[in-house]
Amino acid sequence: MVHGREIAYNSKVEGNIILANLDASINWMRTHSMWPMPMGLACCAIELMASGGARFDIARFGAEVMRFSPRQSDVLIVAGTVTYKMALATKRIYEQMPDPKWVIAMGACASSGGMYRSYAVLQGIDRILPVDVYISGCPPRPEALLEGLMRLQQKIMTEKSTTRQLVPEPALV
Amino acid sequence: MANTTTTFEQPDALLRTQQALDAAPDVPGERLTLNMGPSHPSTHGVLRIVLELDGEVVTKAIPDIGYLHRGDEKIAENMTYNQFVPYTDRLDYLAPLANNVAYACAVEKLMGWDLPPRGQAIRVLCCELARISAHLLGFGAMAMDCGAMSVFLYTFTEREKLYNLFESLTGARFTTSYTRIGGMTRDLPPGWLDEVAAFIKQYKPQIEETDKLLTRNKIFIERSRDVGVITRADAISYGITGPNLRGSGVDYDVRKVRPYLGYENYDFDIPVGSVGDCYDRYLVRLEELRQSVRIIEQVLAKFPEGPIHVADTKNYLPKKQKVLTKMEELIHQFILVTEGLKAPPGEVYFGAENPKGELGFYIRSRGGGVPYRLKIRAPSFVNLSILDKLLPGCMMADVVAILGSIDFVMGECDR
Amino acid sequence: MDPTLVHALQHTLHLVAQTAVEVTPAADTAAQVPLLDVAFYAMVKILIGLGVILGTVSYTVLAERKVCAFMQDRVGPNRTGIPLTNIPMWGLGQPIADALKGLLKEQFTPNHTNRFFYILAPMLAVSPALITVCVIPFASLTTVTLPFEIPFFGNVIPKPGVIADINVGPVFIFAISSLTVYGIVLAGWASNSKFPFLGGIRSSAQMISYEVAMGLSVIPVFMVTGTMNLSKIVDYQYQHGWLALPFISPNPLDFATLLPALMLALVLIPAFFIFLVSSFAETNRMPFDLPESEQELVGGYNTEYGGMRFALFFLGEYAALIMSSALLVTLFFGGWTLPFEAYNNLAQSWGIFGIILQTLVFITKVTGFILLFIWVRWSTPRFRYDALMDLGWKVFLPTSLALIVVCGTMLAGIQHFGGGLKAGASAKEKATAIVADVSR
Amino acid sequence: MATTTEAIQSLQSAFAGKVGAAREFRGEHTLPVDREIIADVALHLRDKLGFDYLADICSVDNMGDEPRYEVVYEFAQMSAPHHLRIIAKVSEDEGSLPTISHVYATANWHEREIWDMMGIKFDNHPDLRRILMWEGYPYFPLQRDFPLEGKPSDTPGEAFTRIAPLEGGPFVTAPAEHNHDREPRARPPEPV
Repeated sequence: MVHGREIAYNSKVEGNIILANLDASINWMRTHSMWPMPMGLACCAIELMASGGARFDIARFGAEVMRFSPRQSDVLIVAGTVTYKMALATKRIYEQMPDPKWVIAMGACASSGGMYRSYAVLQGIDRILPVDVYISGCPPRPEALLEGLMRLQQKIMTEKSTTRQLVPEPALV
Repeated sequence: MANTTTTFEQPDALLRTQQALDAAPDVPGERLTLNMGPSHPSTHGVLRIVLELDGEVVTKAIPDIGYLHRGDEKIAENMTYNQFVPYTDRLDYLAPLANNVAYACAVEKLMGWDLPPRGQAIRVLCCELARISAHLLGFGAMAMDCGAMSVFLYTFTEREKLYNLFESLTGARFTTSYTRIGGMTRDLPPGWLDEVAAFIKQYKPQIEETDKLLTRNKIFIERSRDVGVITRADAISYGITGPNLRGSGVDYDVRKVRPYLGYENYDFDIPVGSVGDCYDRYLVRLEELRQSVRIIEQVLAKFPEGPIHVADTKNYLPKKQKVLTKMEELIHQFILVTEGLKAPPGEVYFGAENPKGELGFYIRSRGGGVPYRLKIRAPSFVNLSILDKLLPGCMMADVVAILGSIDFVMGECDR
Repeated sequence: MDPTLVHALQHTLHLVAQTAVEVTPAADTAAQVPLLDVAFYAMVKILIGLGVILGTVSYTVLAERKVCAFMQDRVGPNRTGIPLTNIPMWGLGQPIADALKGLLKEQFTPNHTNRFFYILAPMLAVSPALITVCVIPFASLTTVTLPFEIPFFGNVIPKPGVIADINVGPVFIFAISSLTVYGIVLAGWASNSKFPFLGGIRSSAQMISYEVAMGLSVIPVFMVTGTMNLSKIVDYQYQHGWLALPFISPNPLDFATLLPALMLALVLIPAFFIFLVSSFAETNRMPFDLPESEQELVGGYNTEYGGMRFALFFLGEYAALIMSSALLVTLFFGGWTLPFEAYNNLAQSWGIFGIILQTLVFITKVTGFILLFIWVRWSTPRFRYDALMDLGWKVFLPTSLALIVVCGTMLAGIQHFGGGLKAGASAKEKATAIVADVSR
Repeated sequence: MATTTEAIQSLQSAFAGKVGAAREFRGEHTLPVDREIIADVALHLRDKLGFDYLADICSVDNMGDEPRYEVVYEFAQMSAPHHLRIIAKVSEDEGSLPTISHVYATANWHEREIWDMMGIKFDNHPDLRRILMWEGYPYFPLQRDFPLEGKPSDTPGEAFTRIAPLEGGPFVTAPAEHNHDREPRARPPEPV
């Protein structure tokens, strides 16, 4: 990366300015074009659909392009209980998404296992995927999902878009 | 030289082709094995079907379920009866109120309780509103599977109005947990019945709109008619219930055969199909919407006054006001909450007519506040078991139409 | 490489080379335009055309999202406005964000794919639709002179309303646009994955069968107009009324021209419908979007594509949609013309500004058809594969064949019984003209 | 179309000695039968007595009792409100009973579920595979000695399980016969 390295008179400042602008513009388009991969697993999926419906309309954020192919999506919205039987499939879908990619854990079950402390339920997808935004609720209201989406937008705005985001993936627990 | 006659067997062309086909080795690669799910847009959650395709035609289908198995039955064994109510929300998450009611009724049957008329009326209202909500999503999703996206959005708009009603009734849009064993969490909020009446009034023309959008649509009919036919005998043998059974022409409805909650007092019809194809199932659902509206109108017309919960003060929570001011009630509440109600030993099975079919709870009690065994007879689980018989012979596009018309919920199927 | 492909390409190149340097034989100033100028203005027109098409594509996508939102009582994208700001601007920045995001996504090539064809397929899918732009007449062909000087080049533009005025316009379009299927089939095959494979198979069957009906259904148009040159077809429609709406002609009350036009409309309107529906099938639009049917095949042929390569498929699909609309307008709805003489001669009176105005009218007409495509997409269910093939082979093919016969009979009848009725040239003259045009 | 009491009498006479005494609770009749004759009983109920609808099959683990398992069949009629529950006991050693999936097709999946969850086998079942858990999962979760929080397992490439953390919640109540000296508490995970 250029910034932090002397090239000319004080390229540190200039480089940073250029990169900051580049960052800002790249982040701008990333935030405004987040195509979700709706991983509708359980109850939360219905609220995910509701947020695509007329009353909440996730389309306002340009995020109604629900691509069911992971290769075409940017945000993995894990909506629902991830069981152990489903866990590796979820992880595989995450792996099939091209970078840069983000994960929203929608609802209590996806975040922490929720009310299902049992032999069959993965206790939170953060045990297998790096999660960017957790949304509380069982299931979260669509407003909460939209709030989560906006928080993710804020998060992306602060990212260094020119460097590859290497999030340490949690080891399989 | 003696004449010898040799008879050559000359089978007809069709037979020859068939014989040649039979004799040919089954080349791997001729058939395509397609893994549909567990993450696929039209498997309504996490159903997985392993399809074997010959071109576009399905030759073999192996459904694989369990991707949403959360261990509800095991959890139930570790909880008091009331603690389990929230888990019933998440069975058929398109109609949580109906699940709450079915579960509460099952435990009440174990306790030998009968709800007072007002409580029953509230529950009937809950059940029928939940049925409308579930069927709306049911055929909305079926239309979407056939490609008609907008219908789904229209039905969802209606569901949002229902969510408003649920929210003012129970405090939650979706996961209502409204019933308690022997009653409800709270009485109706003031003016709620008028809201329901207003909803019903504006909703009736909406049914007709959906009717207009789909019922006579040439493409929709072509997609659903004579597709996925479940014969009457099959439907009974596979134990299919709900609109899927009635679509095949069997007029079995738990509300009529084994009435509960005073359903025998209401006047409603059971729509039945004639063929058992996807179109029939769709029509049955559409008609059930109208019948639900009819029931709701009757409930609203003579809504009873009085208590909403059972009179068994030993086992039912005291009023919150009294808990906060009186010693006995406080202790009573503490014991009830920590130990659960005192159920007698015994076993009951209670089936309720839910939107997807007969939702049954089998409860084995050894006494005390915790069920020894609680088995959920999930209609979606049973309805899906016919898939491996239903799908072969269909085309790839029919698979999604059939899945849409069976209208299953994996939360309930896998439990 | 496929010999037909090579042949088609060779033929195309030949035609383009022929027409790009060809000067209108009509007696106007065009004959004096130097070859260098012709090439220069052809280049300018190509660049402007490409720019317009690419811009239209991205805003067609936005229009689709907005119209669909409108149909479903929603708002649609409305947060994304001016880049780098939070000014919403009714979501007009959405296509910019989507396109740039796609550009900067990881270009991932799955390991199990056939790498060469996997990368080639999106290019094949997008280019045919863009190539076909060059023969669509979007304004008058009258030579205009720019009101200002251009350095190094003259300021006389020959044939400003079309990039290449070739005599086999529709055939050229069919030839090129049928190459789109290669992109889709290759995408399905090279992905080496099952859903794309099924999508590729479906699309090859679908597009090839509907091409037949599509090609046959425009033959009545050639028979009536007596030419296969798209700008001449437009001229004919200006004089005799639009083919699908015969009342819209400069003199709608002239019984002598209206009567044959009305009779011919009996043939041309069914032909128009067949052509319209086949366009839906050719562009893989609902209710015929079987190759990518989202609910069955996840994403169909493009399931394994992400980032910019997927965006290229998207681009190709919408470019094809725009081209189909443009072709529909040109063939059946009078192209850029309106039934007013003053408007049609704007090129003479206003020069380049007249051309721009005519182009805007053309774009407006095309937009109408784009909206029709979008409207249909969000209101119908999807066909099933076998029903689709039945419709193509059992309904459209015989009907369009019958229409050709009926049309020929009618033309002969009109010529025989109403020699005075100005139904265009005689059938024999027309046939000779077509043959001469094609063989040139 | 026999009523429930008629059906009980008919069964008792047809399978004399192998059918126990019927009991009634909350208007429901329960009839214990020997496990070997369950398929014949099902056939009899469907063909002779008109119980065309098998609502459910459930399994109960009475750990500590002998025989350990019970399989509970809910027979009903589609056209009349009659309902009969048949119970067959299976001991841990025998561990299997005849399938009735050839009589009622719906039993196929129910029996698979019982095998999956409780570990009771069904003889001659056409396709006795795990249904809710995956092939290779080593435990039967609904057995009483299987803890709620699960046990770790690993089927490489397919799935894995870990122990769910139960300390600090959820506050689940341990089931017991005597429940006066009991209050909600966290159950620490058992050492594996």
